[in-house]
Amino acid sequence: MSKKQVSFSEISPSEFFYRNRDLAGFSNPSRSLYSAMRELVENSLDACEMAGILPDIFIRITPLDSDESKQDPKPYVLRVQDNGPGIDPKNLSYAFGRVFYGSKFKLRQARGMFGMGGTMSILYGQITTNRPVKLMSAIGDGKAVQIQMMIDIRKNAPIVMDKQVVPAEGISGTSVEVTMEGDYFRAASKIQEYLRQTAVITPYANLVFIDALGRQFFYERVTKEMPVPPDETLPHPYGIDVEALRRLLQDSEEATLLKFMQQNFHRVGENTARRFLEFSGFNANMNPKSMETLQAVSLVEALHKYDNFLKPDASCLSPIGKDILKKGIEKELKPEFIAISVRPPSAYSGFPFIVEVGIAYGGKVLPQGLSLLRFANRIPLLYDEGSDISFKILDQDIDWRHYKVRTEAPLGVITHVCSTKVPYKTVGKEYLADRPEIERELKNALRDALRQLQTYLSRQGSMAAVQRKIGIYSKYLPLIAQFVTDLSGAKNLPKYQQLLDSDSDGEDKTAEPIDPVGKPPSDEPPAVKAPAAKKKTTKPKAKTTAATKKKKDAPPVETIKVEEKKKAQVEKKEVKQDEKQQTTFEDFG
Amino acid sequence: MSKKQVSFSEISPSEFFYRNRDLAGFSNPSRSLYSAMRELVENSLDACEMAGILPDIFIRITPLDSDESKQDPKPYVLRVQDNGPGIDPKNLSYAFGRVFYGSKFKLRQARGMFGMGGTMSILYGQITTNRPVKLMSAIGDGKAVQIQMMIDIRKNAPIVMDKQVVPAEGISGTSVEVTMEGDYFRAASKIQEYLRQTAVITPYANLVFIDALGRQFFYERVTKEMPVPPDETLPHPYGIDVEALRRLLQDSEEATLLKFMQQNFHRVGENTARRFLEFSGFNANMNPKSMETLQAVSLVEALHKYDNFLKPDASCLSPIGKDILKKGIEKELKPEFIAISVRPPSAYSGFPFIVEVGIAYGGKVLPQGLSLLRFANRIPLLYDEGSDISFKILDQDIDWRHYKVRTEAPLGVITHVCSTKVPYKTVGKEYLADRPEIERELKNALRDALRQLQTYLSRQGSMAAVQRKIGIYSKYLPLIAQFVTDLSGAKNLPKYQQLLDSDSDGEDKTAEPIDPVGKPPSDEPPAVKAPAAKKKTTKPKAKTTAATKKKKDAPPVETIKVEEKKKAQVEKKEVKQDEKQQTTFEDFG
Amino acid sequence: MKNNKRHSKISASVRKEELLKALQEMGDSMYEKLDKGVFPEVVFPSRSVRNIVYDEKLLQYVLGDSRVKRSSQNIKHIRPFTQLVWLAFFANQLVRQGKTSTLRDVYYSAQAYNIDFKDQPESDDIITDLEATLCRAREDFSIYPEERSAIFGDLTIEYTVKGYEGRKLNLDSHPDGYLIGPSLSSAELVETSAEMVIAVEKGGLFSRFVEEKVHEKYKAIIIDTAGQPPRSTRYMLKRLNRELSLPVYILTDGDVYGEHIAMVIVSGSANAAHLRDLTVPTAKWIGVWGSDITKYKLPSDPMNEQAIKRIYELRKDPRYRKGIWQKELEVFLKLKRKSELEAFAKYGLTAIVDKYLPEKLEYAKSL
Amino acid sequence: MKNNKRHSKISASVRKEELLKALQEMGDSMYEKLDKGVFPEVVFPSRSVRNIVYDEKLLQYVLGDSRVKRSSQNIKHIRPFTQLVWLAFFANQLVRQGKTSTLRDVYYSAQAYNIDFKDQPESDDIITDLEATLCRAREDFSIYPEERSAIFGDLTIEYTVKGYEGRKLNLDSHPDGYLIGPSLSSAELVETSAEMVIAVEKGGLFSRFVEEKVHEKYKAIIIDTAGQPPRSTRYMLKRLNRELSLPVYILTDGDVYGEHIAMVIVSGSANAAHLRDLTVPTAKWIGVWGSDITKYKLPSDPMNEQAIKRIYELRKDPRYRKGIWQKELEVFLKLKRKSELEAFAKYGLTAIVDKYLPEKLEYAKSL
Repeated sequence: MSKKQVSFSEISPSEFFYRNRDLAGFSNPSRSLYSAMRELVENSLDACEMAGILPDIFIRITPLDSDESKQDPKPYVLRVQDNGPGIDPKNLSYAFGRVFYGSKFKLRQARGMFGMGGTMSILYGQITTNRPVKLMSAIGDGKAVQIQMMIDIRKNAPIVMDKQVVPAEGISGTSVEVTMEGDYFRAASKIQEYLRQTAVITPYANLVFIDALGRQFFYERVTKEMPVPPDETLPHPYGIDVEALRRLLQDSEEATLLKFMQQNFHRVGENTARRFLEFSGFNANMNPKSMETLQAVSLVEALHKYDNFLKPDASCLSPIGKDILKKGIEKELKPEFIAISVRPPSAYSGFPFIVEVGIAYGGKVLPQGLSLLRFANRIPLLYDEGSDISFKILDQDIDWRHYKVRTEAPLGVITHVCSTKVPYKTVGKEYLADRPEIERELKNALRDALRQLQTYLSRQGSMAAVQRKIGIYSKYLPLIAQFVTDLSGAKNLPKYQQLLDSDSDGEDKTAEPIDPVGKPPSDEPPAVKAPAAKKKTTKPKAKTTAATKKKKDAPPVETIKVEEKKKAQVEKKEVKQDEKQQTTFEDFG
Repeated sequence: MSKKQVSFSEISPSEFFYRNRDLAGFSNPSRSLYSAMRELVENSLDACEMAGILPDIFIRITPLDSDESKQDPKPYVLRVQDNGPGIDPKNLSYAFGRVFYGSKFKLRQARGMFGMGGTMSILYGQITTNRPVKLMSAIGDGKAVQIQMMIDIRKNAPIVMDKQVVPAEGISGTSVEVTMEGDYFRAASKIQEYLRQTAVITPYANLVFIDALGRQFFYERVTKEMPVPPDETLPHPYGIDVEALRRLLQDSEEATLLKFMQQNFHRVGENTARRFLEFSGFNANMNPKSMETLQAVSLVEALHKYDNFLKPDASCLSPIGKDILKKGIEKELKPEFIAISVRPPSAYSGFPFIVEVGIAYGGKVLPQGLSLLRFANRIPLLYDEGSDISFKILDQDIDWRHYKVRTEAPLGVITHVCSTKVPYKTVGKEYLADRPEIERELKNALRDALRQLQTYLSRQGSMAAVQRKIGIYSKYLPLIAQFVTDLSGAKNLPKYQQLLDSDSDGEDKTAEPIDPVGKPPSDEPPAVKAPAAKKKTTKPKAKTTAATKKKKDAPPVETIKVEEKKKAQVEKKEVKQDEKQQTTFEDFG
Repeated sequence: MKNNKRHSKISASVRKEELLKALQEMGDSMYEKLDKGVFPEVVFPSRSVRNIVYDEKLLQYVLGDSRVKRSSQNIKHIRPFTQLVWLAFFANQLVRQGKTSTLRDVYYSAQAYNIDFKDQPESDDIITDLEATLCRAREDFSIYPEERSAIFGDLTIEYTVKGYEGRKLNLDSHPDGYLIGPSLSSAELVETSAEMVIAVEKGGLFSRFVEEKVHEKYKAIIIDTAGQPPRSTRYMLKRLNRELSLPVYILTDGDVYGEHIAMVIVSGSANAAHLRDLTVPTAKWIGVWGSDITKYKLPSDPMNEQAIKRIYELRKDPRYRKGIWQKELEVFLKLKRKSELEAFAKYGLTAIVDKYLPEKLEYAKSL
Repeated sequence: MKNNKRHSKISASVRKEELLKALQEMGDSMYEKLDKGVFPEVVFPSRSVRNIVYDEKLLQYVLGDSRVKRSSQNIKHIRPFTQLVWLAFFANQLVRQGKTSTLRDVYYSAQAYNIDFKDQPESDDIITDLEATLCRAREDFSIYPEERSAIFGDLTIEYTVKGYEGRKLNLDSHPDGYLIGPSLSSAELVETSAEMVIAVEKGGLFSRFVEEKVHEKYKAIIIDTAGQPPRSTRYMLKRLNRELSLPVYILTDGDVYGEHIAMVIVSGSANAAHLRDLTVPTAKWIGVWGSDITKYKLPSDPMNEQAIKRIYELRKDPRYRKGIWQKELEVFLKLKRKSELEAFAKYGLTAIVDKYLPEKLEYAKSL
């Protein structure tokens, strides 16, 4: 590094990310602590789910120095431990000690995509504290391997400093303990929000978090159902580029193009392959290895043009599913009503994806107005909401009045996009680019869920309407009778009572709507105001799915009658109050 | 790529960026064409400037197929050629064929930072068209090397397919011709804006661009002055981390820590080194190689704490400088007035930086309102303006009224931050993160330039004021005389004319300001409106620096007298018009 | 002096009896229904925009044939239905007791009967509904707005309000002008020496006209419409025109709103399409016209967006399809400028009376 | 019946002469300066907020000793200076010719003399400057605003305006009320049988009071202040109080703005601190008080933010430091609700006259 002539040089991948760590979300002590925590948690969740194990994740952030007076930023020890399948000892050091070495470089849905989150966390710890990372892995063979290592950044390789094999004592899984400079004071709220949202989307996991102040946060498992783990898949013809095809051709062991098509592409069987080769004019018996470059280019063009390939199937995807998503929402948002909409698999540029949407309405947890929880491959997306496609749809494309949802209604919208390749715009995995195919599916799902909510709200509304009608008749008819009696000069009131007893459903719906010039008289009688204020105590709550279902089956009239009585009492009381008020003034005269 | 068991695997850096090309700005055909063009242009400019050569850059984008009816996106041939020093034939293929191989991994200001722009362009061309890139380089030894090559992405290495050495015929420099899928229709406006802004910041370059429609854009050189090329520099003590120190220690050939400090750090001489080692408690004679890890950690802590290191100097930086910046602004924006403010070098986290700001006011090119042109290491930043620190300052921190600049005034603000490490937030190099040190310097520079503008505007204003005063007296005094004569019942008008001849500078400035209840009477006599409307023809223009300077030196009275006469004529004309109007009505009666 | 034939007094008492009868019938029919266990309802002409049509004969907007049924059975109707019934009851009391009430009073009075109006516009709306139901103006139910316009000139009136019955007053006795309120509206017009009525849009001009003795010089009754004239003022104009056969001339500010004020006096407003007797089809708008702005070189201001939009709207209005109405609308649209009546003060305070007014009155003969 | 001693007529002509003299002197002094080649100037009391002080003796706001000099030499002053001189010239003409002018007329009249006012507020401001310079109200220069309030009751006046000199009128002859305009303001107050003046804030109540014969039942002259009373109305109240020794009672809406309307009648406004003769220090505000809202269970609405802010402002005002003013301000602040005068209609249209008014008049004795 002493003064030299201008020259060319090469750097290693870890060197590159060491120099440009901002790019991977390690820009400052607060963001880095958050990023390290989430990268390790996501690795753990991926590992458990891939092995079909119900995840138990333990997270702890402890200040390195016990001296509490030391101000942030300061060194912290971050520990993330899971009960997953563990990592084979022969891969352990490289999995965490080499950038671009990992298990995520596959066409299969996973949280990790760039395959370097774990290594970056360790690298960041190393450059800020120069302490080795402590790794432990037990793969279920009765033994646990513990190693301490650092990374040789220039060589992009681990340096194992200590390695011990101890009895596993029934424990399986992986644990990582990295010492790094962090700023927990600033990172705390994001970390907690991240875990809370993770709990929504993985209600089958136990998450225990002990924070830097010693507080324990426990996000408890509420279901043992887990999404089916995804299969690895072959590339879809629409998603292939020239480079990818060239590689497949190079690696191919098939004798003919016909076989080659079947063996290397997603959902291409013999018939499809044959029809495609006919369409593209290639000889089905051609040896793949003999294909020339320009031929490959035109084969790719044909692959993109051919309309009759089957859509990708969802076997490589692992959506959460209606029930699990519902449980997650119930657990963390405790709403009055939940609607879930899961779309069938679709694809963009050959990558399959599935959109799942949940709508949560009411309850005490949700604040007034709209809360948007975005997930992609089960990762909560916390930053840059305003740039996200879901936000854009909710903000610009949904006509809320159409669904009769008031802007101040406490509403939670949960969107989940899972795909073999999520179109993030940054390595930081913060928001989705606006691919038209994904936009369309999100819109459909949102509209479907909102229709369910609308049905719920209008059912709620019509129950209230019947109560209201009785109340309204008994409020206004006596008044009408009184004035009409005066106008006609009759001595006694007419027998209007009979109208109150008659079937209220006989309402004359044929009457034309009122349509005066300018502002029409308000349609909403103020009598509604009183019961509305009482709403909180009288309206049936639907806290859990089970409860909601029961309510649907039970005859609604039962409920209503109780409500009626209450309503009538309220009315009476009000009338009395008014009378009293008038009397008072008479007294004073 | 056929179905396999879950396993670990490694990918190469080019493989990584191939898979995640969105991250480097190659997300779609339009953006990719733009990114490839700018990466290659920036490489060329860097090469020329580093060698002290006035840049001549030739850029051409041609559709591959001559069939013009083919719609975008389609294959284009992008050619960028410069007159720089060329690339040594032994490095040529690697410089463009290997990710993480380049000349930019140095502590020295350069446009490129990530060292992979050129390679990414070629890689993108290859995966979309599978055609080889054509490179030509002449290093001034009379020979030109021409190669055709592709990249083996999995190996992260070039595959040279053809290589020829031909006579250079006096030509020196590098040319790159890459065939890639692009969307010129969508990219055109960004590409043109990029080149226009580049012309502002590099007025010493000739840029010729022949676009896909065959149109030629020529941004001509207006000065032969070039910024001094930057030196490579040693790291500043504040910018060092534990990892970096450990490497320096490993590589050190010095016998003592004292020598080590002097040889490896920026602006650390013997005295500074000695005082620092005393401060930190390290033995000055200690052998650097013998330092243990924990010692290194505490040495880094001490380096960050010590207050008396010298600030980084600017030798590693290459600011544009007042004159060149002015010429660039004059050339492209043709404003009425220019103010430039160049700040002294400063540093953030041990990285030196310089802020330069230009303000352009008026003229016919600038639109109404504020136009912000942002540059970092002479790169125009075109995207995400709203997130940029310069935008934030202009939008939130500048009190425009203070500088008497109206919001609708045609105003251009040019900000340039140069640094050995520009804190971009994305690989796409679109906007700067808000580092407090940079924010402070930007604010200072902007305020300084705005003060200059304010001075200019108020000088313009005060010249107008003297003219105005004469006009105002001759407008109002006759009226006063008329009414006062009526009030007093006198027969003849008083001899008020003498007041018009008296020295107008004898104004009674001691008079108390008018301060009535509520709205004060407007201070601005409407007479101002007339000259304001005439402003365009009478106000002196300051199109070039030279012209502005002359004006300053000339006695201002000369100018004013001419203006006075004009003004008086205008006044007279107006009075006459009013009289005429009144007469008209009398006639009608 | 012309003598008024006093027919209005008789018609007033007849009208009162008719009104009381209509109210009684309304009550009887509803009582009967209720007593039979049938939900009562009320039917009246729809005031929807689609049902407002221009009557080329009457030269005013009238309601078409579309009718609205408001039923006490419909949960959305019962509240306004009750309000309407209450208002009928309240109007019945006002008329029988010879009391008047403002629109605001109605709003508050309802509370004594547990009738809750959300706000005054709501109660105003119900008043209009009752007008439409009974085809009578609210002034007939003794309900008056608070707006106040003024009158001045040689006109003898005879009060009919309680406590003043038979008393006479000449309206030239107070040069600041007389408010046109309930008692003046209901007074008989006995006698006048005036030969025309000049309605001006603004109090300032009204004072100027009185001061400059326009009432004497032009034998005119001067009326200050105080902007868009309230109905009582339009009713007064109508009566002066019909009962005393006085031609009516209108002076407004020179802008599209001024022109429309004149038009409402001439042809009525869409808001009162359910009523008659509020228009003076022979009234003449004599200024300030758009063409006057140029002709007299008046100080003028640019019109705002809204005013220009208003011109485009009015161009589509059938009432504006001919004559001076159309011509001046086009001039305003071309100029995009407006002038106020006071703008003539530029030529001296009396210029408008001495020069402008005679010229325009002369010109009016040709209109 | 009380007889007025007619001293105001004499004082009126004296005042006119004094005014003309002051204008002449102003002209003379400026003429002399100009003739000598000196820039003329004018000096008058500063109307800056810092120079407005509360006079505990006069019980009104007055201007302090700080003065403002406006010089024709100062480039920033010359325009308003010229405007002021023109206005003096214009006022001189108005007074000599016996003409009146509205504020708006002044704005336009200036254009005849190449005096350009940016807008009417600017010309209004210069009028106030001339008031301050000459210590005379604009009504003395025959300049009147357009606002219109009304009067009714047994009061005989004698006009002094041109063409009506010596004519008398009794103000109980037109039950819709008489506008208080220039001719009424300048009339002599001859005779009355009334024993008090009741000023109400609103036309609706005014009509109600006339209808319910408050003028007879309580021997009262009724005045509609039409909101914040214009100066001519405050001047009339002052004269009724001073010349005819009638006590003045004020009824306003029950909110902080109503209370302040009453206060301005009693103690004047800060805007007119440069003038006297506009206050009735003995006038009593009898309602609607904040405490009435609770006491009479009046329909009420929540006050808005602005009104509450206004209460906090007025609490700091020295005029509000004692008695009912302070007490009710605190009640409003506590309730944060307001009621209108019409709210009594809840108890029937006549309740306010039959029940509320006598009770409050009785209570007023103790104030």
